[in-house]
Amino acid sequence: MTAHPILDSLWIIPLLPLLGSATNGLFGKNWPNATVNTVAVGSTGLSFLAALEAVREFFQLPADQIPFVKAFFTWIEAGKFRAGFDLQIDQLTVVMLLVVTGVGWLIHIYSTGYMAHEGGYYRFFSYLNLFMFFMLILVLAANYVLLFVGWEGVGLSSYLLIGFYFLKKSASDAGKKAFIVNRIGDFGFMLGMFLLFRTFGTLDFQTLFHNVAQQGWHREPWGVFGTMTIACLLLFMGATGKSAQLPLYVWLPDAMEGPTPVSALIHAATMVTAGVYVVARSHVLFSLSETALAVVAVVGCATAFFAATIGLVQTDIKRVLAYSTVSQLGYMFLACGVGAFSAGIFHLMTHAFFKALLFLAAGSVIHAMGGEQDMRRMGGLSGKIKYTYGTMLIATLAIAGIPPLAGFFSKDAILLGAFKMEGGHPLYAVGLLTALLTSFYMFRLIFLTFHGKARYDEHHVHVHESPWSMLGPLAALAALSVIGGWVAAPALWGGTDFFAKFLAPIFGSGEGAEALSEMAARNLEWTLAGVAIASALIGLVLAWWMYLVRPDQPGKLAKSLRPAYKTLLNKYWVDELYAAAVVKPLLWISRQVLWQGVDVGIIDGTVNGIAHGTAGVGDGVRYAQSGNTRSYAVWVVIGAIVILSIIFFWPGSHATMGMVR
Amino acid sequence: MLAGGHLLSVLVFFPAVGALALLILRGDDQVWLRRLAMTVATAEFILSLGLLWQGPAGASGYQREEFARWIVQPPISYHLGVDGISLFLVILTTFLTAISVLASWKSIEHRVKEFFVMLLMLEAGVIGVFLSLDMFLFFVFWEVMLIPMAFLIGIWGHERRVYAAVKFVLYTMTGSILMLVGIIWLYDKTGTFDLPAIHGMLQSGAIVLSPQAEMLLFLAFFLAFAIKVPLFPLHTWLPDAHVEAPTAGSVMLAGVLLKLGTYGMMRFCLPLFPDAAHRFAAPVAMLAIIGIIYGALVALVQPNLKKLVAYSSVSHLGFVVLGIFAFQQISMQGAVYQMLAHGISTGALFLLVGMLYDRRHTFEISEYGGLATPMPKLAAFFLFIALSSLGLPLLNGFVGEYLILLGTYLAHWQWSAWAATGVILSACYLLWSYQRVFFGEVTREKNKSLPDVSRREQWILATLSVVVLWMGIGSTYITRRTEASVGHVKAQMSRDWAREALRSTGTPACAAEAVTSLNPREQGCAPRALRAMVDPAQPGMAVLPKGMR
Amino acid sequence: MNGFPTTADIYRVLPELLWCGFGTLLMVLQPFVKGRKALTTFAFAGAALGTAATFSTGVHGGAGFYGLIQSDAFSVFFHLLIGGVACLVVLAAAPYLERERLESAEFYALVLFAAAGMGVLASAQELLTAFVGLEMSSISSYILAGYRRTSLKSSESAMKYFLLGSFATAFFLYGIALVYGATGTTVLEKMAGGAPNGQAILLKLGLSLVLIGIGFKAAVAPFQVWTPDVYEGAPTPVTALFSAGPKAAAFALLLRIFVTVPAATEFWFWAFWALAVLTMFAGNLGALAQSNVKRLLAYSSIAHAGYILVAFAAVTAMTQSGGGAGPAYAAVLFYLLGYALVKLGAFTIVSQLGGAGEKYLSLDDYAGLSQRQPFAAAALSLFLLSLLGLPVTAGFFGKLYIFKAAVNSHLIWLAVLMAINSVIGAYYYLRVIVVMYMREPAAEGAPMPMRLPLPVSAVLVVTAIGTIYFGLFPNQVLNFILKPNLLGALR
Amino acid sequence: MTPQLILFIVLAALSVVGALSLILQKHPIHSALSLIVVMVALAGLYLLMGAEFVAAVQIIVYGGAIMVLFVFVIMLLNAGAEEYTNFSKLAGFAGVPLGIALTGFIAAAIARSAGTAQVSGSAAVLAPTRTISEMIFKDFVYPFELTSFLILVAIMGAIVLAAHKEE
Amino acid sequence: MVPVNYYVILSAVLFGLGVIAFVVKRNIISIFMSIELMLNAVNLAFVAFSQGMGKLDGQVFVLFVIVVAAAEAAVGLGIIILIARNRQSLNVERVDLLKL
Repeated sequence: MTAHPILDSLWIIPLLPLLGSATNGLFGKNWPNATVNTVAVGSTGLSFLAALEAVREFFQLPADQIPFVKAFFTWIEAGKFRAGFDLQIDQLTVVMLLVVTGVGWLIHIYSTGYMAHEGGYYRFFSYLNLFMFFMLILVLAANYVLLFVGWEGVGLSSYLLIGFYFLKKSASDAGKKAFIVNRIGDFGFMLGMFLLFRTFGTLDFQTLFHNVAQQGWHREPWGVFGTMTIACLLLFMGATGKSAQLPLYVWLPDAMEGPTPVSALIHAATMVTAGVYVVARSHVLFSLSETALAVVAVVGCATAFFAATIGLVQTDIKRVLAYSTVSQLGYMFLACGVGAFSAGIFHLMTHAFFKALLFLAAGSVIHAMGGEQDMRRMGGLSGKIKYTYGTMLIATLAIAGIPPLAGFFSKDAILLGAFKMEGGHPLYAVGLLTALLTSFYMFRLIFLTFHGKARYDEHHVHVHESPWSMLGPLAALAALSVIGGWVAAPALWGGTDFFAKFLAPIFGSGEGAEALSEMAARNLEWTLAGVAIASALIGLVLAWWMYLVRPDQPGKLAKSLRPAYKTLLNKYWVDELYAAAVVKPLLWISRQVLWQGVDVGIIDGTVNGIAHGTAGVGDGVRYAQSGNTRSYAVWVVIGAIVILSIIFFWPGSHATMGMVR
Repeated sequence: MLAGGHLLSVLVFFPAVGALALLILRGDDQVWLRRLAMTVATAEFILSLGLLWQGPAGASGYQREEFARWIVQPPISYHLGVDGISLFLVILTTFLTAISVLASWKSIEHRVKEFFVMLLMLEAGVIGVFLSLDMFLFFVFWEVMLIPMAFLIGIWGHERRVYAAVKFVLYTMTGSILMLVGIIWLYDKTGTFDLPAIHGMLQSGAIVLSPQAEMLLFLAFFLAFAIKVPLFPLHTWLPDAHVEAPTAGSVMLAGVLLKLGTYGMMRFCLPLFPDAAHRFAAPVAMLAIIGIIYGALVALVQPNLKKLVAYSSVSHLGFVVLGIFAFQQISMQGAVYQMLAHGISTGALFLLVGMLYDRRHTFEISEYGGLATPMPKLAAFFLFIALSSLGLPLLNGFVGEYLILLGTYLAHWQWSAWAATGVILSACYLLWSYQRVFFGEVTREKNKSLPDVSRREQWILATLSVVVLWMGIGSTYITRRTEASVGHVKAQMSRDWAREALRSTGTPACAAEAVTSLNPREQGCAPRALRAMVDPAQPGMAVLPKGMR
Repeated sequence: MNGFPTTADIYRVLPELLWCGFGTLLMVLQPFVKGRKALTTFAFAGAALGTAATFSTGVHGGAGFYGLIQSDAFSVFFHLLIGGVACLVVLAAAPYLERERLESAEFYALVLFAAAGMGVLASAQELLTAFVGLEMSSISSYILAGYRRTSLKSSESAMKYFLLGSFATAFFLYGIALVYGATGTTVLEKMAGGAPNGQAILLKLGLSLVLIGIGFKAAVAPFQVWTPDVYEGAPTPVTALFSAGPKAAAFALLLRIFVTVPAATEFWFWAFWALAVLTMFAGNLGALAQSNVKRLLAYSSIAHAGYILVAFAAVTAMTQSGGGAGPAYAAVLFYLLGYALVKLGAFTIVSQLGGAGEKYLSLDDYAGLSQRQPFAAAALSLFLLSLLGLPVTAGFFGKLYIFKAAVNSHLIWLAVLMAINSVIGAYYYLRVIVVMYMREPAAEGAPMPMRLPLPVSAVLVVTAIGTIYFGLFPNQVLNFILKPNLLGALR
Repeated sequence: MTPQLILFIVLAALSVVGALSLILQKHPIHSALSLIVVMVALAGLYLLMGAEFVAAVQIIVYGGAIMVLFVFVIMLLNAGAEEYTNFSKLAGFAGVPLGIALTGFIAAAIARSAGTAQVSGSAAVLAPTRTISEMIFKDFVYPFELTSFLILVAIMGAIVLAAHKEE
Repeated sequence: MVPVNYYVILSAVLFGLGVIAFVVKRNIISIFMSIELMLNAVNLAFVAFSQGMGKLDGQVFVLFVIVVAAAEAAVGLGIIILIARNRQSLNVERVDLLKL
């Protein structure tokens, strides 16, 4: 019995969900829900426990054994290329592992309640477990190829889950869209891997990063497009696809077609953060290219603001959350971009808590409203579903960045990082503005949904609180959203800045750490924190004023700035733009030019043309065959003359001609 | 050991014997016809597995050879041999034949006897092509296998079957006759038809082909293979052939026959005419890339499901050709792997399409829709196979594509970049067609009551799915066996590769590295030599790693 | 003045003598013999005996009759070939004559005489003897072509064949006259030295006219015009004879002229080049649009003459560049062998399916043959594939050797043209196969005799087996025809 | 201008004229008669060359037997004057020119050959007939025997073809 | 004394006239006669050469030619009769059932 049984058989953690998925998928069709639950929730629960155990063992490992890499078997091998089924665990992985398994497990539990009355129950859980499997592969992978497996795999499961209600065209469209947009990102990701392999001859994290250190790559300054920059940008292209950043964010809002738990798990808590994870994982490379970092920061920042603006006017409760997710992901990238990786990961974690909570709560609301998702037909629910209301309020406070909840610390850390970075002030400003917008639209959501007078007809819709299977997870996540922040609370708030220290071995001794030392920094932090809180409060007040005090204001405002409003409402017409600029032309060209034109027209045309031509000549030859003996005789004479003239008048010694040596 | 020292001959002729046995059977007794055919096919498959026990896995030469003089003048010998490249292709053939027999259990009613006879003859011919090491023998089998295939299309096909069959034969024949001229010309220069012997002479420089001659020879061979693959401008026979062919025919056609082309390129074009191969690498790769994108785009807009799959083959085979003509160990191994993977998954796709056809007698996508409701199992299988075909990791499609792209990238990043778009497009056409066929409400009355997969079909599909999964995870089992042989092919080119590199770049060190070591640091450099050779004005040196600047 | 011929001379021409003798006997016995079977047996016996007698010529190799004829491996090969053809034609014709109610005796006699004539051509070493042999085969052929007196087509084909045939013969003869004038002799070996200076041009002219005469017999474009008409009109077994026999004999003579008169090779290369290309295209293109099987096969036999000419071009090219042309001769011989087998088989089937009065010759009558006559259909497809030149058939090796000869003498472009032609050919051969296998029989499908008469099936079995056997194991034949001194050997 | 030459010119002219009239005559019978003229003229030329035997055979076999056969057949079929159809464009337009071209070709080639040998008119140079017969029965016995079979074939052919036979 | 070439050229002319006759005439019999004309031309050439070279075999050939001509005549006239009987016309141009 080895010292750390689970670490030695790390594969057990991802394998459990896979088994669950297989079992449900193959045999679950005729099983009662209870059985399916046991399998699904059981398997994920077990893998959660396994993860906890693994983490416990991890903490006992001596520093020199970290990261702990375990090679299981070689998956692909050709020439000098080897991609193994190697799992590794280090601080970063630990964070992700806990988030994924924990939140995932909670959401499984929640789903048992939420999906209880849906068809294809077993199918749903099979997919959900499958997702868990791939997500765990993603975070545990010890090389880019295996990571890519998880990467594509989660894409697949999201495709399946978004299209879960496959009878609805919109659903299957959304699924397809998600997969294909992700593929576009993966295109870049693959090329990035290729370039890395070509440069360093390996794709294993440890060896690769080690080689980077070995070969002493100097940091490529801004504007230089060296190998490193290009590799990083290509990887980041993948990240933008997976984590719904500009310009590939379009799939995420549509992904809300899927069941709410899915939105919570995949499209808020875990999968969409994979991009951030990859960037953080490859920080060694990124930090060697200022350009790449800058791009990441700018894109993240822009996305954060952009999505937030759209979020302002959405009326579908889930879509608001979707855009907020996009926006928050932007934050994380901003963090990575400014080099505050640990802050990014920290926000990733907290966001997982409160955003999952938001979605689940929203789900509970929808559940209560009998499937209604439009906030304009809600209102005044606070009294009827107190429990849901409570949890959701906590989550909102958290995301809006009201201390001392989780969101505050993470967001504060990011803004701090942005501010500190040289030339980062514009980023900081935009970030701050975004924070204001965030708190505004979040509270808008709260007020529209739970306050004011009921805007739905009470006879048909009889609002009811959700079952405990759903409320339990809410409670758990609420708790996490409250206390989750303190693991990273800087000394400033009497915390130990544990998180940054914990991740220090990976990201280098954290940004915050040395900043603590002197006074100026401390004052700066105070001010920044104050500003942040202020902006959050402004947003809150604004929302309160517009939607509770003067409910007619929004309408007026919308009228007064109609164009802006329309633009936001239609999400800047990006989807339409893509359709008009890419999809339609592509289809047209393929159909009219390539298929009908080249294939049928030119190529087959030529071939058939030759055939017909030959046949035509054949007819000609036949007509020499007039059946008239006299003409035959003439033919013979002609032949005689031809032969004689060839033989007599052909120049020189002939045989040498017409030969190819 | 199975069948003593003559396993190869047994493999080649056992199906033919089975076919003769079938001929003896009474034509109307269909049950026994089917059973006998199935027995023969299965036995053949099991026999072919015997190859795996041969020799040291991936011994660079031929693991197992058989030799006998056949014709005195010109000296033509009966020379069979199997190496890592042909090994799995043979197994693939036997496997798919067995599957096809099973697949046409019900769907073939009239002239059952002839059908299975043709199928088995086809198998014999194809295996012969894969195993023969005597060019002449190779050509003989190459032509022989043509006829049964034409009959399969022409007799048991659909409406325009005759047109398709004739088109198929004429296309192939055009190429193969020129190849015959090439073979004879080569014989005229070397005095033998024996492939290893000719390799030896060319390697040792005993025979030196004039550039012009080598170019013509290369083209003569390449054209035949390119038509078979089919490479971009020569592909138009494929859609017709596929759409008209019966399911089993399509399976064999896509699964095995197309591979003959790529196999031929690896076996003949590259080792025999390295210089010409290098000279033509760029144009060929261009065609391959065009094929990848073009095939995918055309597939995207096909209203006919089977045609869609056919064009997807064009796209996938483009990857293989690209991998071969990147001249990288990795990419070439990827190419070999992709051949196998494509054989399985596209074969499976055709089976599925055939099953739909059996139920509704149409290939029009618009006729379907919402089939997931009446036939969930079929839908599940279809999705699984489609995913493997679009190269999802852990399924067979991924390994090949990834290796090809990776290897190609080492040599020519632009090629790889262009080709990689095919990965996006494949997702587009497969998922879109899948959505149109299986998702949504059932629109047509007829489709409401379609039966789900029968037990037999379920077994077929399950088997294939298992293989798909296994190939996706246990790829090393195959790649380790192909590695040495591929390396051998590459080694046979390297000599000239080095010369070319020297001539073009004049950086001996780099060129030498290019040949000797496969270390990726130099990997980047050899291609530069190569690229400089192909077209000196190649952009994109910027991304070359520092190590080389 | 020489002494009288020796018995060895008699042995050397034994086959011809036997054939002529049996021919005469047939005519003499005819009134007394009742029943066709006996006549058939007798004729077959005669043909077979003559073929067997080739052995004696082999034993007594060398020049005979003061160098008028030459018996060597070459002539042996052709005697065997021609004799075999005669035997098979006799067999194939038996049921046909019965069906058409035509006299057997004369028919067989004529076949035997024709065979004798061809035999003379194959071994003739002197032009006038060759001429007599040629006339012997031709005149018998004219008669055979018109053998179905009552049929318009038959008589017409006889007329055309006769008129044009004698027209060409006149050219041939005039050529001989000029050659004689140039060299003072008609014995090929004596011409080997070429003509005295000043007369060279006469020799050139004479040989060209000779070539024209032979080209006509061998259906070489542009002298091929008669072929389709005559082949279509003549009774099908006769067509079989035409396509197999005279062509072989004519090419034999041509070849012999080449080998023994080097003067000939010098200036004929381009003539052959052009004729080959012309003939291939004329045949294949003409065949494309044919709907009458007999006619289609006629065109195809033109095309094949073209392929053989490719080998001749190779011969000339090689003998020019001093290389041994042996393989090229071998190509011609082997090709003729495979070709004769195949054409015999094919026409036999056609004659069988033609039905009384040769009603069913159009392609549509063959629709769905595979169901009604599986054996015949299979055999016919085998023959067609052999004509197409697919492996494991004799036709393939024939084509292969010609390709090889062409490539050996660096006539790559000629080879490529030949390749293109093979593809064109593939199209119409496949058309027949497609019709037989892939088209359902017409509703009022031509009534087919459900079982083939014994002699016919015998012919088919022999030809089919031969086609495959020589396609798999050409060795013996090759060993035989690849003798370093194929001509003038056995001396 | 030796008498032989004059005689030659006369006979040559006669033969050519005969040949031309063979072409120009509409009625087969006239053509036949003009052909006979040609043959007689040729016989004369043979005599001029001193080949009496051949000349005799020419007159007897050709003039006598073959041409009589022709005339007989013409009578039998009482063939009228030929109708001048012109179905064959090729022959109609190209026939004569091409024929002339061919003639010119051959004649030119012969003229260019250095055949300066003189034909001695005196028949006494060699006693041909005996020698001829010896050659026929010794040197050329084989073709000679073959011709006998040839005749046989011809006879049979004539019978087979012309024989009335109603079934 | 007449040079051989005169005779040979004359034969060439006659041969050519024969060819022309063959092409020009419509009546089968006449056409056949033109063939005979060509054969005669050949004979003339043979005799001329043989006399020119003082070799006799040329004249032997002439005899063979004549014999063969006779044989041809028999068969040919037989065929002509056949044609005349089958279709009441001797016009060669009307005998074109077999074509294309």
